[in-house]
Amino acid sequence: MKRAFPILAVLTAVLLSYALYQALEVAPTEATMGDVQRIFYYHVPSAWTAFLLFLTNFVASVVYLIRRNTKADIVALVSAEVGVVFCTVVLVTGPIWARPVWGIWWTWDLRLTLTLVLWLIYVSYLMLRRFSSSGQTPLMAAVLAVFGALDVPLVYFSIWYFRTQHPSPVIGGGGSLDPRMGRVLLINWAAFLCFAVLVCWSRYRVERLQREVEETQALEGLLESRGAR
Amino acid sequence: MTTSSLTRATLAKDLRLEWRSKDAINSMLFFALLVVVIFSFSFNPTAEESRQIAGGLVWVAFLFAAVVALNQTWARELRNQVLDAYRVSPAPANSLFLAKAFGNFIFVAVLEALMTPLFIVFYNLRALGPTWQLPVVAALGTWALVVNGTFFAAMSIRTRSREIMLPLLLFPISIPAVLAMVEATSAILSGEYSARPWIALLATYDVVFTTGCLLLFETVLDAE
Amino acid sequence: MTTSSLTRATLAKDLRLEWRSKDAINSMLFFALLVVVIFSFSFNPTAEESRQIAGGLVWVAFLFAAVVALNQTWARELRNQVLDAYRVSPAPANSLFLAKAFGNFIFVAVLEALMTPLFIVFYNLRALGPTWQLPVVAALGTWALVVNGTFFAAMSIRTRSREIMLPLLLFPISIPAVLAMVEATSAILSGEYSARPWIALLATYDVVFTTGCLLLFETVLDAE
Amino acid sequence: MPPASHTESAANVAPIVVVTDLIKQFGRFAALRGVSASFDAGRLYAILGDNGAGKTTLLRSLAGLTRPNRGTVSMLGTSDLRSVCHQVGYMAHPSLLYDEMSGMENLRYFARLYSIEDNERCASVIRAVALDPELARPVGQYSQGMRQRMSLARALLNDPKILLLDEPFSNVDVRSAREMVGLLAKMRDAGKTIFVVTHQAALLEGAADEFVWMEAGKIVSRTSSLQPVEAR
Amino acid sequence: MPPASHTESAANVAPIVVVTDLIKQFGRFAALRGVSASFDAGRLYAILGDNGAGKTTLLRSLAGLTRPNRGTVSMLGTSDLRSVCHQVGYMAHPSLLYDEMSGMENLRYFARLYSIEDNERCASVIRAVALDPELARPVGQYSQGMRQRMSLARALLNDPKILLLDEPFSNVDVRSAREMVGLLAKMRDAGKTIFVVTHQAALLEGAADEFVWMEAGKIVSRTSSLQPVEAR
Ligand code: HEM
Ligand SMILES: Nc1ncnc2c1ncn2[C@@H]1O[C@H](COP(=O)(O)OP(=O)(O)OP(=O)(O)O)[C@@H](O)[C@H]1O
Ligand SMILES: Nc1ncnc2c1ncn2[C@@H]1O[C@H](COP(=O)(O)OP(=O)(O)OP(=O)(O)O)[C@@H](O)[C@H]1O
Ligand SMILES: [Mg+2]
Ligand SMILES: [Mg+2]
Repeated sequence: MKRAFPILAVLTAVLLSYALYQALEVAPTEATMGDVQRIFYYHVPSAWTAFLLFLTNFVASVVYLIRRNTKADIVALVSAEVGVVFCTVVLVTGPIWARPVWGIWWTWDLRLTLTLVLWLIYVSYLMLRRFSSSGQTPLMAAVLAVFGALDVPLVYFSIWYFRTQHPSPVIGGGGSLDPRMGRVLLINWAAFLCFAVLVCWSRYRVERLQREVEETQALEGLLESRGAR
Repeated sequence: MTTSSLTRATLAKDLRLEWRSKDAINSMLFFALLVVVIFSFSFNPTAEESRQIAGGLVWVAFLFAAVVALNQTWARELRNQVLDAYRVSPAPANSLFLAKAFGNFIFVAVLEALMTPLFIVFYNLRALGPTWQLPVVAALGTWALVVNGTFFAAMSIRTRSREIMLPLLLFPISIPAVLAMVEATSAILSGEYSARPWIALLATYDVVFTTGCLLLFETVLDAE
Repeated sequence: MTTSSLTRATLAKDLRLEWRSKDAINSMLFFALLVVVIFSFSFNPTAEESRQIAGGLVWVAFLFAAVVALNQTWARELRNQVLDAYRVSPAPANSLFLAKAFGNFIFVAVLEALMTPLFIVFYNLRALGPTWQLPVVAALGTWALVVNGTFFAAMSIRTRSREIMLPLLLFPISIPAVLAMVEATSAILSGEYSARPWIALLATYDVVFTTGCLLLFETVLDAE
Repeated sequence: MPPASHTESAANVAPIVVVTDLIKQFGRFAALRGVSASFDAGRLYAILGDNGAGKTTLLRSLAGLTRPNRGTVSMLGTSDLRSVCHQVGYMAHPSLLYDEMSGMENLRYFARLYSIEDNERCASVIRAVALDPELARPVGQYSQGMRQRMSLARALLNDPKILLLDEPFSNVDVRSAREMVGLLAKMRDAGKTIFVVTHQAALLEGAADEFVWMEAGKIVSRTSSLQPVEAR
Repeated sequence: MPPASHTESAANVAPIVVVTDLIKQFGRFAALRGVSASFDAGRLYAILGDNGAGKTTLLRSLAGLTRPNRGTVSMLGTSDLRSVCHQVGYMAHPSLLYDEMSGMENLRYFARLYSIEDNERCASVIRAVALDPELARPVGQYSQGMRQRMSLARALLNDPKILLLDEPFSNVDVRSAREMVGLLAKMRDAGKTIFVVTHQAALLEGAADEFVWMEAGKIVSRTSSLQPVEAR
């Protein structure tokens, strides 16, 4: 296991640079949108990675609720953290792309809104973890994660209705994808996924170490043994 | 003793105490009145425009008033740590939850009953769609706000700066419900399209989250 | 020690408790974002009508933020009866009042500063009148909300039985301020008429009620 | 500890409360650092120790209010504390009462939580702690000592087998405290197991069967009389 | 009462605290029913009595927190209590501390209310009650007894001439309570006037100059030693 970490690190570095090269040089320039379209290779893999991480968070939270297993809690925490980062990337690259292509920064389109709501839910999840003062933070967080997951399909349907009633201006994409673009997209996704796993893994190790240190400090009374002298 | 009779006992106790002190209802009422007045000042309603926006207006007022009430839900149980007395007793957690949720439902419903005539007068509202659907939407929507609100209020009492924590937890999860409430109300008021899909969505939301709350409340209550 | 330096000490204490870390500012930012998002779900920002009532919308959002803040103003002083420690000390009552009012003002002002850009983006707002007057109106209006709110919140913790009077009391008193805030904002946004008389009214209101509160607060505090 | 060959009744053979290796951590501070002990039925235990020794934390763990990070608590033969909670009474530092209701109203409400429909039971526990069941004043206006007694009344409401009392005598006047001790001794004689955390150990001299001394999150000694250790 | 011809210093000639015919009514119930007494400077008074006797109400009237319905309170020669409040220290049942701040932060804030700029003063009163000024934990996480001491520290902060303490020893462990009594006695010897409401009168035996017995809202007797009345 210990050996696997540096191997993964090297693999990620290689994949990322290869993917960058592919995205900027190899992939064909899109006919109507031009070079701006290359943001696509970051936009879409980020979205997929974020969704995958949120799914991981949900599974880990359920496991925690059933087993009360610290490892599951740490997995839930780090996947939410990294997921929010990738989701933010989507929310930033999207408008950057939208401005030149659609002429507006934002529209209440289904996919956009869903992404925004997901981001809101998981930011509130992280806030709860931050603010929770009790020793039961993991429990509360797991409960909130389950609620968030229950909410996602409902959000999807509500916005779907909403949109059919008030159709929004322009929706790009659709149509068929050039197979060369598809290949580059997959390479980028693989690279992002490796990167996400790498970050999660190191966060996981740090978090576990921190908790162990805290426990030993408490038991040995390293800081101070008693309040009253 | 069954859950339902315990729920009734707790609810009766809460209503009695609230009736004596009138904490929550006062701040809610005040807030809601101000909202109505602000809107009536800021917007010279011609009937057509007001009807399009009234659904949103009414529900935003209710949502925020509900947050004010929900924030106080557990305050009484925290003073003198009475909650611990509940936790050491064999009474099921869910009957406490239901009592609190029903209590909040009653508060918010009373508030709505008081404010609706005001809105109708100020905005000269008249439903062009099927009017009988309005109370259904109101009941389903209020329950949607209240059931999650009660639950998250119970979670936020375990956190620092709990007053601001409640909206932070509640709003993201409530987005589909708010959307459904607003759209259903607008649909009924304007009569342009059917409110049924929105009502179905609200009902689904209520069922899903009521189940979720009942399943998980014990866990939240027993966290210290 | 002078009143002002004591006010500063109390204010610093409150701010420290509120803002132990950057958490608070993060949570306020997030809160502001949520409020704006909820508003845009409730009032479709692309609709022309929403933009017309934007002045009212903004003030409702601010009012909500203010209510969240005001509700917890005195809660901290009541736990463990810390207020008694203040009352037995030689510190003047008004410095406590001013500290609380300033604290609330800062809280609400920060939220306003965070929410305004969001509103501008989502509702595509642009002032047609003199823009520089907007911050003036915001500051005066916020102070009007906050100074009375702080005072009445203090009263409500002291009086038990007369509480039912509170909203009824505060409500008529606040109406001129609310009217002035909304009208001034609409005037500036639309550029159709001058906001000056409204600003003058707001300023007068602020002066009158700040004086009134300062004169009467000691009485309120010392009532047991 | 008495030898296990103490065959009066089946209940008395096995210890009624067993804690093993309890650890409770608050952030970077451990309030309990490995507490192991077993307690027999029908005895009155006084739990003593300096401020911050972890007495309250131990009691809360027994009541199931605090979940220890490690270790187990078993009461009445089961470690599912929830299933035996109707046999346990708990009294804490704070009153666990609604300030806005009168004593009787409070108890009537709590009685329903224990499925007790009988108002006479509420009145009788109030009388047992020497208060007046008719007192209409809300509990928030009681004097400190009256509130303390009403809180004890709440803990006695369900006629529990195991009583966990956190400083029941603090703020209570001497005469009433003696009466309370008498009441507790009588209850012990009726077969209940009682844990009393207190700083007024002298009050329990003669009444308590065993004194349990805690220090820095551990039980450091258990003695059957007060003298030897108090002299330290 | 000692004769007034007790001419040590000017301050000692006139009584430092005089209450005349104090009546305090809560609705239909009178907590104080005509209390008249005078207390001399530089003495330690223990105020004893059953629960609900009115001790806390009396102390709150002296502190100016409760306005009596009838009668007057005069302290340090004036009946404008507000004007002498910087010479009075008051410790209550509740801690009067912010749970969210550490002990030192609390005291630093209260020091400013008394125009004390000196942080060393705060640290020294914390040390005087045997706590650690460096303790970063918020007061809400202190154990009950630690909180009680911190509360005493707050009352001592402004180095008051008159100290009003409401049950300072409750929840404090025996050893520390003895230390506290020692501290109070030392302060009395330094010329302070101290009123201690307590139910643990035995702790003050030897230290208190006078025991003031209250019953049902009245002072029923004042004795210089504990024995004669405790036997009743
Ligand atoms: C403004 C903010 C935007 C957000 C939040 C956003 C969000 C997302 C998300 C979450 C996905 C992945 C979901 C899926 O695969 O079904 C996605 C995919 C995609 N986005 Fe965006 N997007 C934004 C703007 C844009 C713009 C301006 C364009 C181009 C005109 C665009 C084009 C695409 C395309 C082509 C895909 C992949 C299509 C597919 O797999 O179905 N997006 N976007
Ligand atoms: N919620 C908490 N968070 C952090 N520390 C805590 C918490 N509760 C208790 N502690 C700490 O744990 C230690 C033990 O506390 P506990 O209340 O059990 O002591 P105790 O023996 O009951 O003392 P006392 O006699 O003063 O009541 C104390 O140092 C206290 O500060
Ligand atoms: N705010 C109040 N409203 C109504 N009655 C009150 C109020 N405060 C105190 N009392 C009543 O006044 C009486 C005296 O109360 P006080 O707190 O002075 O007693 P005490 O001598 O301090 O008792 P203890 O030793 O229990 O603290 C009690 O019967 C109490 O119920
Ligand atoms: Mg304790
Ligand atoms: Mg008292």
